[in-house]
Amino acid sequence: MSVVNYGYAVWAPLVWIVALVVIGIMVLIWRSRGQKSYKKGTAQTDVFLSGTKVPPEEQRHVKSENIYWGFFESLKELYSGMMKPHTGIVNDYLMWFVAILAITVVILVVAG
Amino acid sequence: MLSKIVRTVANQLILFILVFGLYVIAHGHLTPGGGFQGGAVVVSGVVTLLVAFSSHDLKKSLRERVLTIMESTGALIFAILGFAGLGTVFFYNFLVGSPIFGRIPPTGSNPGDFWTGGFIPLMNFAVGLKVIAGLSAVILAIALFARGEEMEE
Amino acid sequence: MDFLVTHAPILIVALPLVAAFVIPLISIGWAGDRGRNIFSLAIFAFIAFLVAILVQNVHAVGIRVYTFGATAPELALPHGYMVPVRIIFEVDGMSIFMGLVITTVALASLIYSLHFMKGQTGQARFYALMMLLYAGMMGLAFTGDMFNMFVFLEIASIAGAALAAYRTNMADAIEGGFKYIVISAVSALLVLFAIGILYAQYNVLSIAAIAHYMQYTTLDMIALALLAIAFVMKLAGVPLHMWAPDTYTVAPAGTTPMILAASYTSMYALYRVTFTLYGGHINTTAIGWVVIIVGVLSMFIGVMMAVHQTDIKRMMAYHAISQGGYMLLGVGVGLAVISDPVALASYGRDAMNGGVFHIINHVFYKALLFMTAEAIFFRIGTRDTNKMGGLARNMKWTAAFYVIGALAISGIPPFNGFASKLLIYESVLRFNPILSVIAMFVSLVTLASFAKVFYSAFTGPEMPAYREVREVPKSMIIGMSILAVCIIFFGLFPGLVVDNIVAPATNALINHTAYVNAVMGAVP
Amino acid sequence: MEHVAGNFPFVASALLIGIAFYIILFKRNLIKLIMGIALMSSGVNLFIVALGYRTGGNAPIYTDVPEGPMVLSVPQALTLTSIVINVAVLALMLTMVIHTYRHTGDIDSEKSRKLKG
Amino acid sequence: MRKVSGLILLLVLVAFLVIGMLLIHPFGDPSPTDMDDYIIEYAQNQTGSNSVVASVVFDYRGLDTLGEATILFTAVTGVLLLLRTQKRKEDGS
Repeated sequence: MSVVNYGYAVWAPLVWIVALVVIGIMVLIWRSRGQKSYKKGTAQTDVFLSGTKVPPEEQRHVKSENIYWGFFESLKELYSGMMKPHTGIVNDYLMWFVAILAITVVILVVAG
Repeated sequence: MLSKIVRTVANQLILFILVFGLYVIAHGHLTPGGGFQGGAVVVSGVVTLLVAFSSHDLKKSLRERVLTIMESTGALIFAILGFAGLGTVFFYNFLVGSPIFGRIPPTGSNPGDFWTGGFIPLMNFAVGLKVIAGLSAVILAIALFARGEEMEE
Repeated sequence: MDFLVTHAPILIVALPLVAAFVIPLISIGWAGDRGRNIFSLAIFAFIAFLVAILVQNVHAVGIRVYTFGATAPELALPHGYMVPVRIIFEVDGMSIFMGLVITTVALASLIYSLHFMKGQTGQARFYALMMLLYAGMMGLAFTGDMFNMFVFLEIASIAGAALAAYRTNMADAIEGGFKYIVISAVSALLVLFAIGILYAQYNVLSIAAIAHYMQYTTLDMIALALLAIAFVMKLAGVPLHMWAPDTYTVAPAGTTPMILAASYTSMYALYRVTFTLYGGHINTTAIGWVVIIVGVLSMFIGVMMAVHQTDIKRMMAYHAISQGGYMLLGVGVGLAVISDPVALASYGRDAMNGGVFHIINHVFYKALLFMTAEAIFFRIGTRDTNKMGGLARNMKWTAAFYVIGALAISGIPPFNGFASKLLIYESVLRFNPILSVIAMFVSLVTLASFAKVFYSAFTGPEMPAYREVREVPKSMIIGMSILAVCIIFFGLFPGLVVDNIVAPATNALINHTAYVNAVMGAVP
Repeated sequence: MEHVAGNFPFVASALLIGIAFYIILFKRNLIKLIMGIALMSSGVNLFIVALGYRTGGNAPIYTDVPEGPMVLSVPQALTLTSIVINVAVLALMLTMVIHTYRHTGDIDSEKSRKLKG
Repeated sequence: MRKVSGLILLLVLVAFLVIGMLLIHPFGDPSPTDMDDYIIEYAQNQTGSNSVVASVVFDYRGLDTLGEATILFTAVTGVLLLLRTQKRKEDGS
């Protein structure tokens, strides 16, 4: 009952969860056999910014508008074009409505 | 607050407006009109008072609590009249043939009998009450808010 | 019990109305706030019970017809007469599916609002309007009469707009509500115009009767365009989506999921019009492709706009648009191949299953996400993700619910989003691989944008301003956990849901003649 | 297409809706926007109530009605319902416009805009 | 540019609406009229009301009127909610 059948694909979540648990256990075992020389609190765990002074914790948090900066930078044209219709003016919303309505009427009456 | 002439005329006029509105509500099942129309007529009388006197004076007599109770009561009567037909079907006209408002008029053109219509006259009254309370509450609230005041509880 | 089964369709719609009429009375009267909350909860519990009864009954005996004012509920046609005269409720698989969705979300929203509204002004009218919004949506889902559909659409629109503008001390709240009421009024007026056109030709108002007499003349084409575009506007499909972020962003917490559900009720109305009212007349391939194109545009533009946002609720609103595209894509594929039995049997039905199953999944996890966003707003008083940080330290439950919702919306197994999205991927892949690839890409970007918000809001060092932030009150956690449990259950047992709830809805959409014959069966 | 002159009321309602759309699209003043919506609602109401007219028909009320056909009664009921609905919508819209003016000091739909993008 | 394109599309829409209006049954001669004929014929006996419109509004299409009254109630509730007094009352639920 927990299985969805399509034409040729099958999705069984419980089986998937069992597999996930097994893989997780294997990963944990493998991880526990890592090198033992790693110690907390020593210089091994300090932040190293190529010699420059490390800022305090509060300023180390990356603001959300800086995340994916390169993505937005490379897609600047797309976003400038996509922001253009998104004027928050209610008249423009209704203008889109009328435009789509007219096009649909033409398609349905003339073509359909 | 307009001039004394306007206030006096409005004082005299409101009675006739009320009578006409109640007539329209009461005869909704015989003549053109009904709950909504008659209620709108009565509310026009309220608007007359609002123009003649100021909303500041009117808000002492029309309190928000009273109007809310009136409107909810009207809506409840309407809905309960619908529920009362649940013996057969929702909105079944269960009053036809009963002593109150139950008479059946002769088919075709007739002078009209007040005690007909099943639950339609009662629904007219309920809707009229609801429209009077609701629309006057809206108008008074907007008029008071435009003056920077608020309705009294 | 038998009485309840017989009259369940109208009781489900009429009891919230009576509750809405009563709530102002009892809250200015003896009861006070506590009594009013208990009353609302009791009414909702009873209505949920009635909905459960009706689900059983509809799946057992098929389409339920309820005629108002007749001498018997099943008496749709007067004796020896060939057209339905009175208003008819017609409840089939699709209607009861929408009813199930709306009821669950409304229950969760009500429980969530109990603490959220504490101490606010105008609570009585707030709960009355929530009842009215629920009643409008259920009526829209159950009705079998065109004009009645318009009336319930208006009820839902007005109540939703008034609720969206609830925070009158904020200018943007008023603006969002105003945009919602304006676009609702214009689209509802055009729906009424189309109803007038249909009435002028066939002189009936019941959906089944119009579908029975339909001849698909030029006037019918114009009416179809008016109805379809008006409903697309209401369900916020690109390029008519721009009101949705403004409205969803400003609406208070308990009401945002219900406004979302209202837009999917408009989607139900769109399906009802295209599948049932015009069923068998329209060129299904062309209309199906139009629906597919609208769906793909909604998916892509919605998600690309969402990554860009910094307001957390606005980001979720754009994701709501993009997820609506999945539903339109799935059902559009089904509509495009509905006239081809082989393709329909091989993948069309699966595509429609996915599209319909995605409605309930999306409403659940998007409601959960909106509630977590409002929980953050409830505690720190801002929606700007730039100002957030390290909230998971103090708001563990909220963070956990956010993770569940984010994983579900981005289609990570074993949550419910994956179940429906996999149905859509698989079936659309056989229809047209490119569409399936686009869908997978959109779901990738969805994961990226939610990961961004999770990183910036919940993780990271503890902000000095938010040291004192506490976890949200109990009732809000309970409201969120209801939805979270539903999400996990639907994710773990998708086969159960698809076979018992979704498949009847899809069948009701595919063979529209059953809907017509339930009323017009006696008519040659 | 054969009865152009006869269908003038329907054409008039369609033109009313067109004028209302022009106002809604091109007038930035919110009050004018609401007036446009009211105009559109009157156009739709005119269309629906004109659908039910019979030439030389009486009002469908049997109280002392003269002989002759009766005009259709359902369109009149629908028009009554839609009029009340539009009154309700307009009241809510005007309230929101008053609030907008309170908050932003402007009822221009572009200058009073806070949400965009 | 925006104005011009919008105006052109609006004119196209209105043109199609007008053409559609010309295709409706001639004004003053509706057909078919089955539902209304039934109502006009039987309204007096079934509801006992002389006014056929009142019997349609409250009996045949009573649910529409209930919804209409509900819409009025909704609008009044919404207006009074938006124009409410902002003084917080401190009786928590």
